[in-house]
Amino acid sequence: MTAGMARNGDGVAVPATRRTSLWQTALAKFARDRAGLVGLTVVALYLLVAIGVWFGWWATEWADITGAKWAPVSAQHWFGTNIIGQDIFQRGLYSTATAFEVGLVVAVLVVVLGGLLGATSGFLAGSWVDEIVLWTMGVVDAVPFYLMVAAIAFALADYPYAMHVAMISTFWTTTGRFVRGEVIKLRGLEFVEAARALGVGQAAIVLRHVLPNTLHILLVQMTLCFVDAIKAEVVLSFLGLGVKDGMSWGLMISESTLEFLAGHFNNLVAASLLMFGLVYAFNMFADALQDALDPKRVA
Amino acid sequence: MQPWHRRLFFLRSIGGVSLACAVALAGGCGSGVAEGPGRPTLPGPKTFHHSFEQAPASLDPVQATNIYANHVVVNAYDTLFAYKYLARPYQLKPNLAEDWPEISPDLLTYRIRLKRGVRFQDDPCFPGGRGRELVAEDFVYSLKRQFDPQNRPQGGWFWQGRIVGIDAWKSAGSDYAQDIPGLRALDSHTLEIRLTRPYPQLLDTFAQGYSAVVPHEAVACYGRELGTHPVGSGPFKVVAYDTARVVFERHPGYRQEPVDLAAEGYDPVKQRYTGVERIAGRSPPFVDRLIIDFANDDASRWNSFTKGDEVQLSALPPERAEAVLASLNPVRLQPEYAEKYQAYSGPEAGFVFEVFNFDFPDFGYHPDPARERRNKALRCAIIKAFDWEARNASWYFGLATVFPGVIVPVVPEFDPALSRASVTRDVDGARRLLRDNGWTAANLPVLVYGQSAGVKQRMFYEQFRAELKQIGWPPEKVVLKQFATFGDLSRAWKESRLPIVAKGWGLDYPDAENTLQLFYGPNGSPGSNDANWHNVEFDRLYEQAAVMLPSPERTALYRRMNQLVIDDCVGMTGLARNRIYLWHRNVVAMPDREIVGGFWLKYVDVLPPGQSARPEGLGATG
Amino acid sequence: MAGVADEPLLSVRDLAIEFDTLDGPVRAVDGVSFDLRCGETVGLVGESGCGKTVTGLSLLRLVPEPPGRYAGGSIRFGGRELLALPEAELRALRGRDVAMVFQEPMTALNPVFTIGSQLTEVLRRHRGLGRREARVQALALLERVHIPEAARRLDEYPHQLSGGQRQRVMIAMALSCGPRLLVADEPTTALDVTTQAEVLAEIRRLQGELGMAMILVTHDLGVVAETCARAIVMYCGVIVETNATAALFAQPRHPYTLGLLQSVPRVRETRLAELPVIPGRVPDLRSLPPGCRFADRCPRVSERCRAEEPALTPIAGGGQVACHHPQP
Amino acid sequence: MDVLQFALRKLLAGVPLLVGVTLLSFTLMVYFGPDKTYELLGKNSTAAQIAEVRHELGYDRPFFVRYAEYLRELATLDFGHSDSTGAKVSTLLARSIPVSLALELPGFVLGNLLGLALALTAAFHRGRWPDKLIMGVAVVGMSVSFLIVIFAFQIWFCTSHGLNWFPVRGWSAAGPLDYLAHIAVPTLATVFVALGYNTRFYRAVIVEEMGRDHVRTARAFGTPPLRLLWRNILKNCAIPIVTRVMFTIPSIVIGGALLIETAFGIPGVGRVTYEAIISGDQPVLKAVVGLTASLFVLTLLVTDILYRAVDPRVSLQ
Repeated sequence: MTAGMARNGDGVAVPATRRTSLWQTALAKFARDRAGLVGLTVVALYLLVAIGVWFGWWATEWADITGAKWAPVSAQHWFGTNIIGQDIFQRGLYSTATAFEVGLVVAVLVVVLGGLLGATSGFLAGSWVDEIVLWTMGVVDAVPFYLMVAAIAFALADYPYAMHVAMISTFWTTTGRFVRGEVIKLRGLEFVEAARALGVGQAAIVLRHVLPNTLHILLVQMTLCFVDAIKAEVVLSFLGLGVKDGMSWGLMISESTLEFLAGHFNNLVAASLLMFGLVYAFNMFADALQDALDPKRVA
Repeated sequence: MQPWHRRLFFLRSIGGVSLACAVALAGGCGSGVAEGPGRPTLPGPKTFHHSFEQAPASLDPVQATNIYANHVVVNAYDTLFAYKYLARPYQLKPNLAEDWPEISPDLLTYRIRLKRGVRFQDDPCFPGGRGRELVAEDFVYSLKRQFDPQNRPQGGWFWQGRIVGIDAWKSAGSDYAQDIPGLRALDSHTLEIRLTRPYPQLLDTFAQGYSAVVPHEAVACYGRELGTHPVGSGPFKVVAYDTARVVFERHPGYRQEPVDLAAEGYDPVKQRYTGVERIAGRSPPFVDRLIIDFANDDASRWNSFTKGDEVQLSALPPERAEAVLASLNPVRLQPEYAEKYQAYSGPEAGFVFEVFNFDFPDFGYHPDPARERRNKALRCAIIKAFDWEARNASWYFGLATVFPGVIVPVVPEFDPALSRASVTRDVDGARRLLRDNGWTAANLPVLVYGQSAGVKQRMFYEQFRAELKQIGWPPEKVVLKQFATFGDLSRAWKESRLPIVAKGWGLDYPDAENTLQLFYGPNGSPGSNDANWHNVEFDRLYEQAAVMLPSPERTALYRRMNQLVIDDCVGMTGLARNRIYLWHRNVVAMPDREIVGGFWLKYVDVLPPGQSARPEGLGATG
Repeated sequence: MAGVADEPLLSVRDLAIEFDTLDGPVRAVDGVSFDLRCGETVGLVGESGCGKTVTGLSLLRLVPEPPGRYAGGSIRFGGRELLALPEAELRALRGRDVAMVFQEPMTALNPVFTIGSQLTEVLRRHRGLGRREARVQALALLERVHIPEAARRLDEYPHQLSGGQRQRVMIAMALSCGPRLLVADEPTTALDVTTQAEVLAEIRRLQGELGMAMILVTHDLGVVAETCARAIVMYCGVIVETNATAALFAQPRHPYTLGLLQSVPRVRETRLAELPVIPGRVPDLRSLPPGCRFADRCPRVSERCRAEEPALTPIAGGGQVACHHPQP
Repeated sequence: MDVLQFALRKLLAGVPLLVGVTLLSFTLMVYFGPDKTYELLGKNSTAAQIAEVRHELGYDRPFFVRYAEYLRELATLDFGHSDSTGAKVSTLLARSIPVSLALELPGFVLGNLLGLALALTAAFHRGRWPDKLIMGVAVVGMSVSFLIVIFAFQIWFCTSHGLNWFPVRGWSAAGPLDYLAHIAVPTLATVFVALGYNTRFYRAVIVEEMGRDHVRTARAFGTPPLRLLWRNILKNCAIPIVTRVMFTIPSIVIGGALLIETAFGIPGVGRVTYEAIISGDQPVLKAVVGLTASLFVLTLLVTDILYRAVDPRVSLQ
């Protein structure tokens, strides 16, 4: 067979080459995606703002009453002030940090939880462990999202991270299902068989051989989760189930509902724009990432 | 039940007061639909479309716990007494009762005669579907329902320990076949009520939805669903009810009682602009259909109101005050609004206040007297830091009244001359107090501020935290704790789990006793004394005043008690909102839901669109 | 139709097809020219990626656009310029005058319709048959390609058939309207060896019976040897050699053709391990060397090869080769 | 017959799921859920009264007794009376579910059809400007918060600050015009927000299907575009489309549209549910959650049967 020449050099080391080539081509693809790069740059700017908030470089007076009620936009108050005289610009900046905190915590934990459970159940597909994980996913998915989140938020009463817990416990199933499917594909591959033949333990196989090969899925899921978490925060905070401590765009938007009638939209506009900017940029970034990491996608 | 009722009085028996029951036959009942002189022929039913900011949970009178439920209940049902439509200050008048009761000299026995010919609304629960006549036994039955736990009643505390034998009846298992000695129907139209001790506010309690008269047939027929399917003898019959709105239709069999404006307390100088003179001599209700929307969001309610063809009467959202009002006192609209709307402004019958919980050794009572003194300084400093005027400006747009103490402006005992020091912000004074008593940023306690969920509540907290920061209280030591439901917050109060309790209180009747009982020692948690404040002198004065009829002596006692609350820095108090109602010009109404409750709704009339109820020559505003 | 009597059925001239990639346009087919007469069979041979499949697809103008693009040249079929033909006329032509058989019988048929439905659809569209007639014809077609229990198969779905049967269905579909040209793109690659031989025999037989011209796109020189009168060898988007099959096999002139021939396993003579293989890799189409595209792998490479791209020139014995140093 | 057998087997397989969902929701929403006691107390209450109310609400009974009771209620579909209004839960749901359906179906159908149409347009012009424009706008739609859309549309369409064309709140389906007027803005908001997601989803599915070999085969046999679209693309996309559509149904029927219903004051099941949550009305909560779970299991079953209807490769085994 003539096609043999292309296969030269390929050996048992399938995962290594596959991985490097996947990440290398992904990086190359991503580097050429203008929208993705712009998105990433904007996200990085937001992250810088968040870091500044965490280190106390700016937005330190977000909780203070620094002006009159509903002061207009001015050099001192870039977005004006709110109903009790707090600076909306500072609150908007401060909320950026909250958004990253919520987005990152939720995205990372969702990916960890979904990745571990999905990989375990995929690797042991057909066993009782798999059955239990699948059952859990089914149960979680069968309860409408807002009901579930509200219930968890209430059940955890005044636990400050109730919202995070609620989001994580509902979001992980999507990642779990993806990873499970991929792992079922992977576990039939030769390198896993080889590792098994060498007597490597199951946990080690999952952690060292299988999970790393699902990294591209995890990364994409993480970006999607990040965006979902930020958007869900807005709605949950509006419903009074959201951020307990500090300030967030969701709180600002719900705060703004107190001001519509009086014709003041500064809070709404500030929070909406800031949030839209981050979410839009992140969506562009996530899209580019997906394109880059999906071997099937051709630009 | 209040422990405070029980402690004071011994059961006293009274001799029966023989009464000649001269029974006046009520005028022809039944079919009449009031055809007032100016009643226009409208296509379709004449409709009044009203709006509330909240939906009542249940329409069962035993659960008529808030003004929203009360509004619906008193229009679907009847009460023995009611508040006069137009009289200010508020005055009672007989409603189902034919006249004022006969009261024994020791103030312990009341004999009340009911009007004849009052009929329940037609409903399938009655034999033949036709509403039968309301009799005295119905009232006895209805009040018993407040003492039957199966109904989950919420108004029993008005009569618990006060009506002879009512508690025993409940502990014996709430058997409706058993009689209550202090609550009897002497004949079909005469009631006798015997009290364990004088209860000056008794007749007020009979003007509450809680005491509205329910026919036992309806309870038998609908059971728990009575809460969504009222069957009463009131001016309107509920035809549809859900969480978004309630729709009433006129009760065609409602008794004919032509309006006597003078008897309703009409003040031509202040009230003529409403056009209520148009209803004189006619029998309510005047509209065929009454719709009340429940919309807890001001914006959509206001939008609906200003659209023109939806809600016709709405409270003015404070946010719109600047745009709509030309002046507050007297209330006057900007010209473009005055062309379209009428307005009325009045103080709420209630107030908002925040008290410290003395159960918490960090703020209240402490085994160490020195620490207790320092705690008082702490409380007084917080009170000085608290900015009522900022609260008023931010949230009530300056439309509220800030007043010292706990006697609210709407009651006759209010003292306008009281010193305002306790509601005046004094940052320097607060800092000095803290410094002089050894309080520093390091040793100040953590203040947990409990609130129900909601962005407004959250902003209250932010405002409070920022104000405390200005007297040197570290912001991280002011912690918000929001409760998902009002029930959970209420539970925290009743279990004495919050160091500071911020709440509002709506008056049940126009008497300062109703707010002073909030500080009566035996009313501590789970009672209404959320501060768990125990002051010997206060308690003694309270017990003394509770059995007194209104008098200057009683007012003096009330005011002394008020001063005690202020002097011990029990809390930040208080603020009474002013409600401003706006309504379309073709609506004839004097809307005031304070105290009057829902009784005003049956007097509302609606003119054809484009017409104005406002009498000629009054000018556009005023 | 018609045209001058000696005009070829198909005439491809300087065909160039580009694909847009992240690194800019890439020429998958770069100046390909060949003719095909009625009834003639030609094999289009090369490694994967050499442009043979794209060339095959272009004959029905099926190259996906975008990312593909016809960058130049012409394809004349039956006297008409396909690259200028409106879409509606193209549709009338596809399946009726030019038919195609694809490589993957597993996926080339629509999985949610029955075999009968898919066959009759073509018959009804191109031959204007009624529902019943079309079904009769479809049955006849299936029998013609030797599908057992043809009547039952008509109501079955593709997934219920074996790979070989599906490919026969494909062939039946392709032949249903009596096309003048059949493009068969690796029709047997996905099948097992026995089925390969059967299907190939079927194609040969039918081609002979119907007298249609055929282009067989394949990487397998053995298949070409058995089926085609003439072979065209492609490398990196260009034709490097073309000749009558017998001549090509007897005397390959391009070093690449030679390499290909040497790598064909002759089962009885050579064991697989000893199979000679052309050293080196196919160059990246995105960065082709300036001279001959095969230079880097060529045992006979010279300075000239690296500087100047050889043109396709006639050689003795009837063929053409693009090489500065053809094999003697 | 095999469909019936299959259905029964599937239903049986749904039992563990049902148990799981009810147990989870019961634990979270009922056992740890909000306490209604303190909302049912009068202004002045005593410890004895608190105990009385707790007993009336059944809070003093053990966990598993209450859970078993719940299962019994679910099995008999008799959820008793609301703790808030005293209304029969079945009446409450029978009244509010049709409202939610009437409110949401137009938006749901429109959002999916429009999404499909846009996705087809984009997919057929893949890589060219219509695709880029549609997908760009879709991402914008996905990046705007639903809340903001609701507020903006409400202010714009329903108030005198904007066009003031439609009622700002309330619900009426007295006549077709009345009905249309009340659902117009909610539908618009729903469609606006759903469109981005739908378009992207459908485009991805269609693009994937368009790249399949059988599509190329069909083109090679001269299939006209519309026929290609129907026979080769849509019919083959049916599984992901059916999945997406079907799994939205339980949340529409029972979940309602909480935000829309709250903002527009529509007495649908979403609002009923949310009010039940925040007031701790456990009978209503139990009914909603139990019914959702049952509906979910039912949806799984119907979806599986539908799969077979749309794809001959799927067999009922």
